[in-house]
Formats: sequence, structure tokens, C-alpha cells
Amino acid sequence: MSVSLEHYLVVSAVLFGIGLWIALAKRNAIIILMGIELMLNAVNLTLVAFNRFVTLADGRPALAGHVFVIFVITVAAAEAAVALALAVSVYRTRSTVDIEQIDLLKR
Amino acid sequence: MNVLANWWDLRSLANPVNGLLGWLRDKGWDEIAYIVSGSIGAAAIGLFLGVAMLALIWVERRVIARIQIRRGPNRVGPQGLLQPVADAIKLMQKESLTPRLGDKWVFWLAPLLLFIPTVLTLGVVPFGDGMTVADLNVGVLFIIAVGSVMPLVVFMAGWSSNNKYSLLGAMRTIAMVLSYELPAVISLLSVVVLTGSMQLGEIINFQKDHNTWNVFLLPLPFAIYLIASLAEIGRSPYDIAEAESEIVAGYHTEYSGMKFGLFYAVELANALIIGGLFAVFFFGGWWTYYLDVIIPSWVLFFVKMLLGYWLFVWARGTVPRLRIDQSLKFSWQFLVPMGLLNVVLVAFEVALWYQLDAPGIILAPFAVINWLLTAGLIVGYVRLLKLEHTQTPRRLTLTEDVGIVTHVPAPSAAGYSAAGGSPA
Amino acid sequence: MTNFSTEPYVVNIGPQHPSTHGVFRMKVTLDGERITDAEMVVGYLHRSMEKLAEERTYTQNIPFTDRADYLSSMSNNLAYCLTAEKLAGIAVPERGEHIRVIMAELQRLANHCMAVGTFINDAGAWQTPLMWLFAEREKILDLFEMTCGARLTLNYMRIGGVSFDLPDEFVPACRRFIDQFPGRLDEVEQMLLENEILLARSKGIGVIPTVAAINASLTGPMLRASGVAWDIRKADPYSIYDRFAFRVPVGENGDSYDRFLVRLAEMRESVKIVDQALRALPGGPHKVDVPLSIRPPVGEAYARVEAPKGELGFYLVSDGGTSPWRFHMRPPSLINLSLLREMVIGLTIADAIVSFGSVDIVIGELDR
Amino acid sequence: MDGFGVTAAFWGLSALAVGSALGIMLARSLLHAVLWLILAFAGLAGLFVTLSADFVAVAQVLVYAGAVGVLVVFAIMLTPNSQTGNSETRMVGPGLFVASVVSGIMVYIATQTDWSTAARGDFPATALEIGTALTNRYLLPFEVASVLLIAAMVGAIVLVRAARDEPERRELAGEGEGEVNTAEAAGREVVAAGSHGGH
Repeated sequence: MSVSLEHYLVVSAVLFGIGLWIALAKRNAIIILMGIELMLNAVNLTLVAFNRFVTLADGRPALAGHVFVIFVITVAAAEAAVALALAVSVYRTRSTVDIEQIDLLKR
Repeated sequence: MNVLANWWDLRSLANPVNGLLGWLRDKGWDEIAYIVSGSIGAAAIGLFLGVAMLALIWVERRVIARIQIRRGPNRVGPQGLLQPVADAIKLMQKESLTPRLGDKWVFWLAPLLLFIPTVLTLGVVPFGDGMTVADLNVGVLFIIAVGSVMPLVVFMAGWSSNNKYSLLGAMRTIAMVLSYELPAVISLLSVVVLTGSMQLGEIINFQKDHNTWNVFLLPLPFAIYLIASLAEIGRSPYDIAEAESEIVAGYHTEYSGMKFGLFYAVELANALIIGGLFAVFFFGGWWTYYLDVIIPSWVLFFVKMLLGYWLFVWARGTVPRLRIDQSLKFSWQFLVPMGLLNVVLVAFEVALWYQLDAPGIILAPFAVINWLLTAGLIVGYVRLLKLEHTQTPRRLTLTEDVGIVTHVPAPSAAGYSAAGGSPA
Repeated sequence: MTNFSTEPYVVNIGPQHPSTHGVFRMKVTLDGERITDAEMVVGYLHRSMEKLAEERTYTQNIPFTDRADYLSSMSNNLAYCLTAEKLAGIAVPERGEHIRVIMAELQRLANHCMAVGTFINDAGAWQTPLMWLFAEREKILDLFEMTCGARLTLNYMRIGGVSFDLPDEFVPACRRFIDQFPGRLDEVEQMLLENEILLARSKGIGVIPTVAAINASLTGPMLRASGVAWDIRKADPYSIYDRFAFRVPVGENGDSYDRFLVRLAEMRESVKIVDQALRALPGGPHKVDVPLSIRPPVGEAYARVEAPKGELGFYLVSDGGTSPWRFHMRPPSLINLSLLREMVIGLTIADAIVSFGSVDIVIGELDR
Repeated sequence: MDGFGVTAAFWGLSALAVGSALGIMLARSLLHAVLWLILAFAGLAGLFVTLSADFVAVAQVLVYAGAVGVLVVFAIMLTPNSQTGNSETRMVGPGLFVASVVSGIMVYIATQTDWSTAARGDFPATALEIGTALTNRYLLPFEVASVLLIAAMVGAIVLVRAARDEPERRELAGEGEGEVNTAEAAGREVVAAGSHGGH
């Protein structure tokens, strides 16, 4: 049977769920960042799927979904760079990236 | 493209293939045609890589031998032609070790993954008139994207061998490839801006329609892409990643047996493919000034590919190796700014061309301007950074008598204390 | 705020390494790729040559000297025979002296071909200059094989002269060789002197100041590259070197590039010496017949020779017996390498390997 | 595009993507997690191709699999001493529950509503259209994105380089000029030394 929009949405929902689970459950800050990247990718998938199956109101270009995905990719890359720089500088001062121990506010 | 010409016309191997597929489709077996076309493409690449790899090992060793005034392999088989086969068998029967503390899975996976970028790049390269496995609309971007995965695989190899030298080698490769990917992308950008499309087939058609080769129009991107691609595949002046004399064999120190053979083969294949990409971007791919009407187009393309490959072997035979920080400094200080300036220049020229919508003949003055600007840019840039004459060869003084001739001061960085003699 | 210290990243440029010219180990502490500390570990090829020599007669010790610096066995033989002759007071006939000079200078050419080739090889030029220079070295080794049957460990010289006289075809062959050799050197120089990458890799790398060179008693090309014109053949002429006109090359910066230039210039001077010696080759006996086991008078003697790597000296003490009471050798390789630590600190690994290559050592002589 | 090849590709690639996403969760070591992540990116790029979005697929491989992958690997290399295990906090259970609730809601919405899907033909060449859209209709966001990228780059460099100029760094490595590039810094094993204390 041919592949329809629902299939892609289900796959991206599952991916989003796994990304969220990783972000919530993991101890290492870098893995949490990976989880977030995965969630962003799931969003990209829905955007492209919608662009493929759903016709847009007139006036907007046919590939609005793809353009949005390009912007999401750039933002995600910038965010990954800054987040990893943060993780490295946190590591340099507190010599650990384990979020359990980086809870400055509590003390 | 006389694609649908009679199938026995071998000037482009696409004809017999399309003849077969057409026959299959007439029979209505679309699925089978779909599978057959896919498998023919895959078989073509696999066969080409396999045969090219074996032939290249022999070519490389003979050419380097000739450069070093020795004869090269000539014992195994006539004129040493079976030497590559002997090498392959030797490597296969060698025991392939795995470092105990290393990461077994990643160690075993790295040589396999290293082949993926090579094979995928070949999928996009047009070997002849219409002979492209998949002429993607985003061809150039595809090549760069696939190439950018390579440092990751090299890191996997370096990290999992649990050996200091391979870690150093992996770190060097990543630093090198990342900093030379930018100039390569920029120089290809100016090619795409000029030809107006990222599809490799279209780039060749542009050169065919204006019967000119891109190298005449874009001398600076040609030079930058040459240097950047040399650095990316890690050959001759840039074989810093597996610098024998310094870090034993870089990231593939711990590999032995056929795994090492794969690393060695991929290096050759990369050199050949970069030779092919040169032919497509700057030397007109299979189109050589209407010669391809007589000689089959894919033969012409192979000749250009081998010429590109020979250039790399020649460089490998003569030039010593750069240090890692010298090569990085050269890329960031020299190649990237020059490449950006050139993209702006080409964009301006193309805009002017479309504005006047002048006939193709306007490319001639553009070529002259580009060559002049390239020379001016290089000389001006070197003078701007006062780089010239830093490396002049010195002459010695020859004396008859004995005694101190000149006093050499102690360098600050080294371990000498100011008073000379052994440091504190 | 806890701060952190970088644990030194120790790498063994160990006995098994493609560019340590033999079994030599350098324990290097790294900060990234920059070397912060280096420690030289030697002794992997120690064969206790000096102890063994005390049980053998003076003539039986000659083959030992071949195996010390196996790349220049002629110079080793010459140094040992000069010391023994000085101890026993034996004079060498004219023809013997001339043959010795020709052979020693040919050996210097062969050694420098090897030294320059491996230096460029460490800088990364895939053996091309090495192969060009090896082609020349093959011709020299053929000349040696023509006279004494061996190519590397020759055992050619005897106390009181040389073992065999020159075969008739030696002089024309040697003449042909030294006529075409400067042309070959021009080819190598034309490829390498203006080579940007080699200049970038070796200029200002591994600098040895003049004061440190003299304090550490460096000799040979190392000392001459650091600005001191000191050559035993001129400073303390042995054998008949005072009859030949040649000049001594001196560098200004004491870096790897200067050592490379000094060795190239020395090769041209040695060709001139061989040319003059061939022209002045007299007839007559090639050696004085000396009993197989001589008994030199009680006493000691030290004689030195300008070996390709530096001042090679032998110190013999005789107690009147047939074998030396003490046999000691001054190894130029070991002494030239004593400044390795100061030279290498602050450099990256790549530069350290290049400057180590420019010192040109042979482990056989270093460990004895 | 709706031949049997596409459906086969869809099922295979989505299985690959979901499987490798789970791999990140279950991987034993940090580095295996990164490799699973990159495999997930590749799987997603394949899914984009089945949706005939070739430019986006290639951009995904280039940016994510190439650049972000190496970035994450570098981050792991620069923090070598932190525990390399991939252990979880106590939040594994509740995390799973929240995640499954969220994705359950999304799946429910996706399957129940009927999207006015008009079977549109595929677009052979998307690069040209994206380019014109970016430079005409979405020019402002395009420029803002470039400003954002530069800000992020400068920020990242300042963050990491500032951390490197502390006093003890300088006396430790002697007065040689600063690090040549991050590659060298990554090569060092860094050990926590609480004993230094104030000096």
C-alpha cells in the first residue's frame, strides 16, 4: 500500500519521543544535546512531509516547507556549536559534565 | 545527447544500456527494469573501482620508481603487471590484528565505512556522454556532503586503535580536512556560479555550449581546488595524517592484513576520483573540443582522469611534507580569502553577462580579466602579508683557516639557558 | 574553584620507529603536539666492543672498527690504524698513504649521500632524493668491492698500510666517477635548494648556538653548521692531508638547513681531494710488512680522524702484550647527540624528527 | 515516485532511523552513542529523499552528519575525563512516561485528522526553487540567519578560548605561543587536580 502522510507523521512522532526521552533521562550534558538534535530532526521530517502531501494556499512558494527546514538546520547547527562550547567551558571549570553535579543553584 | 541512438553505437556506453532498458519496458516489466538499471549502475561503479584500484597500484609504483631512477616492480608477471594481485593476496593472507583495549566494533567498522564516500562520489560523476549513474540535480553539493563524512570515519579508526600515534594522526586529519574543506567548497562555488547549475552534466554542457574549458575562465579556483583536494585526500605535500617519519602510520598504524589494504586502496581511489572531478569541473569532462565525435567519450574522460591522477603521483614523488600548523595557516590565511574574493568576482561577471545578455563570446574578455586578476591577487596578497622572500636559500662561506666564523644566538623557545651550555 | 593541570602526554618515539636511524628511543613529553621534555634512551645496540677488543691482537681488532659506524668503515679503519701505528711507531709508505686518503674521502661521499638522503626523507619527500643519492653511493660501493671485495664492512686497511693494492681498473673507474659526481650533486641541489617546503620545514629548526656547540664538544658538520670552522684535516693534519688544497664550509645559523648545506658543500670538497690524490698517486709498496701480532712498547696513544660524522678518535693503551690493555673509541655520533634535549624542546614532533635526522647518527657507533 | 521502491525504502529507512535513535539511548559508551546519532541523521536524510526533497537531504548530510557529528565528537574528546559511560539519572522511568505520552498525543492527532492531502506530483529539481524563495520572499530571515550564525560562531570561540587563558595555563606550558588549533588541545588527557588550591 502506498506511503501516505500519516506514516511520516507517526515516524517523526516516535523519533521526537525518543529524543525527548534521551534529553530527560541522560546524565551527560553532551548526550542531552544529542537528544535535542534528534527532536529537531523529527520536526524537520514533519515539515518536509507536509510540504510533500499538502497543497499550500496560494501566494506562498511551493517549497515553503523546505525553506523552513533549511532555517531549522542553520539554527540547530548554531545552537549545537554554542551548547558544546558551553559544555566544554563548564568542563574546564568544574571538570565534569555530569548534570547531577552541576547544580550550582542548590548550594 | 544521442541517447536513443542505435544501441550498438559504443561512443557512449549509455546506448546499449538504454537499449536493454527500453526493450524491458516494452515488455511491460517496469519493476525489473527498475532493478536492472540500479544493478547495472552499481556493477559499473564496483567494476570500475576494482579494476582501477589494481591498475593504479601498478601505475603508481612504476611512475614513482621512474622518478627515482629505479625500475619498479617487474618481477611478478610481465613487467610486474601481476604485482598488485600479489600485494592483494599477501595482504589477504596476513593476520589482521585487533588491539585488545581498543574498541572492537568501531575498529572493525572504520575501514568499511571509509569506502562509502568514495563510492557515492563516483555515482554522480559523468563518465561519458549520458553515462552517469545518477545525475543528481544537486551533484556538487552531494560530493561535498559525502566528502564531509570522511573525517568522522578517520576519527573512528584513530580512536578505536587505542594507540597514541593513531590518535595524533586522527586529530591531525580532522583539523586538516575541516580547514581545507572550506577552500574546496568556495572554489566549487565559483564554478557553480559561472555555470549556473550544480548538476555535473549541466556543468559539462555549459562548457560544451560555450566550447571553452572552465580552467581558462577560472584559473584561481582551479589552483585553490587543486591544493584543497590534495590536502583532503592527504597526499604528498599534505600526507601529514599518515606521516611515516613522524607518527609511524597515523590513523592506520594498528591496522594490518586486508583492513590496511582497504585503507591503502581507498587512498588510491580518492586520488583517482579527485582526478575525475578535476576533469569534470575544469577540463570539460568527456567533452574535448568535438574530439568525442570520433573517440568514445568515456575513453577521453578516462584519459583526463589518469592525467589528473598522474599529477598527484608526480607531486608525491618529489615534494617534501608540510607541517600541520603550516598547512592550516596556509589554508586560513591564503586560500579562504582568495577564494571568497574570486566568488565575488565571478558573481559580478555573471551578473554583468545576464544584464547585457551578451552572446557567449563575452567569455573571452572575462577569461583575460580572470587571469590578470589571479596574478594580481596572488602577488598583491603576498606583498600585503609580506610573505615573499621569507624562504630564500642561503649560501655558505668556504674558508681555509680554522676558528669561529659567526656567533649563532640561542633561540628563546628551545631549552638553552641564556648562558649556553646545559640548561638549569 | 578547582583548577586542573594537564597530565603530561608521554609518547615513546621508541626503538621501533621509522625515522630513528636504528634502535634509538626518545621518551617525549607532549603538550598537544609541542614537545615540553625529551629524554634520550640509548644502549639497545651495545655490543661491548671495547671490552672484547682487549682479548684480541691489534690486527684482529680491525674488523671491530668496521662494525662501529657501519656507514663509514674506511674512516674507522683509518683512525684505528693511525693510533696503532703511532703506538708502535710504524711508518706507512707513500702509496699506502695516498690510497688511504682516496678511500677515506670516497667513504665520506658515500656517508653524506646517505645522511642527506635520510634527512630529506624525514622531511617527507618520499625517498626521491634518497634514491638519487643512493645511485651514486652504489658506484662508490662498487669501487670498494673492486678493491677489497666487501661493500659495507670493508676491513681494508692494515697497520702499516692497506691490505690489497689497487686493481688496474680502479683508477680509470674512480676517475670516471668523480668526473660525473658534481653534475649529479647539481641535480639534487637544483631540486632541493629552492624547495619552498623543505626551506619551511628546516630553516630555523633545531638551532644549536655556537657557545652550546663548543661547550658540548660537538664536531664535524654539526659544529661547522653552528659557525665554527673546525676540521681535523686542517686543524691537526694526519696522514698526508696537509698536501691537498681544499676548503671548509661553515654555516651561520646552526639549524637543520645549514647542516644539510654543509654536508652538500663537503661532498664537493672531498671530490677535489680525491682528484688531487689520484693525480699524485705514486708507485711503490702499498704496505710495510708488519708481523701479524705486533707487540707495541708499553705506553698509550690517541689519534683522531675527521670522520664523516665528526672527530673519530681511538685511545689505545699497551702493556707490552699482543693485545691492547685498553681500547677506547671517541664516538662522534653520541657526542653530537648530547644536545638533542635542548635542540628539541619547544619544537613539534614533526620538527623534532627533522632536526634529529639532520644530526646524522649511526646507532652502531653511538652504542659501540 | 510511488513505485514499490519508495515504500520499501520508506519502511527500511524509518526502521533504521528509529533503531539508531534507540541505539543512542541504549549505547554503553559515549562514542557509540555519537555513531548511532550519525546513523540516525543518515536514515533521516534517506527519508527526505523518499519525500523527493533532494536539496534538504544533501544539506542534512552535509550539516548534521558531517559538521555536527564531528562537533559532538570533538566535545567528547575535549571532556575525556568525565565518565565515559552512558548512564542515566533516576529520571529514566518518568522520562519514558512523559515522552510516550507526548508522542502518543502526536500520533493520535496525526492519525485521526484527515489532512486535505492532494496527491501532488514530486518536484525533480528543488534547489532552484529553494534558492529563489530564499532570496526573494524570505530574504529578511535569510539575512537574520546569517547574523545568528556569526554570533554563534563568535560566541563559541570566545567561550572556549577565554577558558584557556587562565594564569596556570601560561606558566604550565612555558612561554611558547598559544595553542595552534583545537586539534592539539583535544589530544591532551586532562586530569582533575583538586590539590592545587589557591597559590
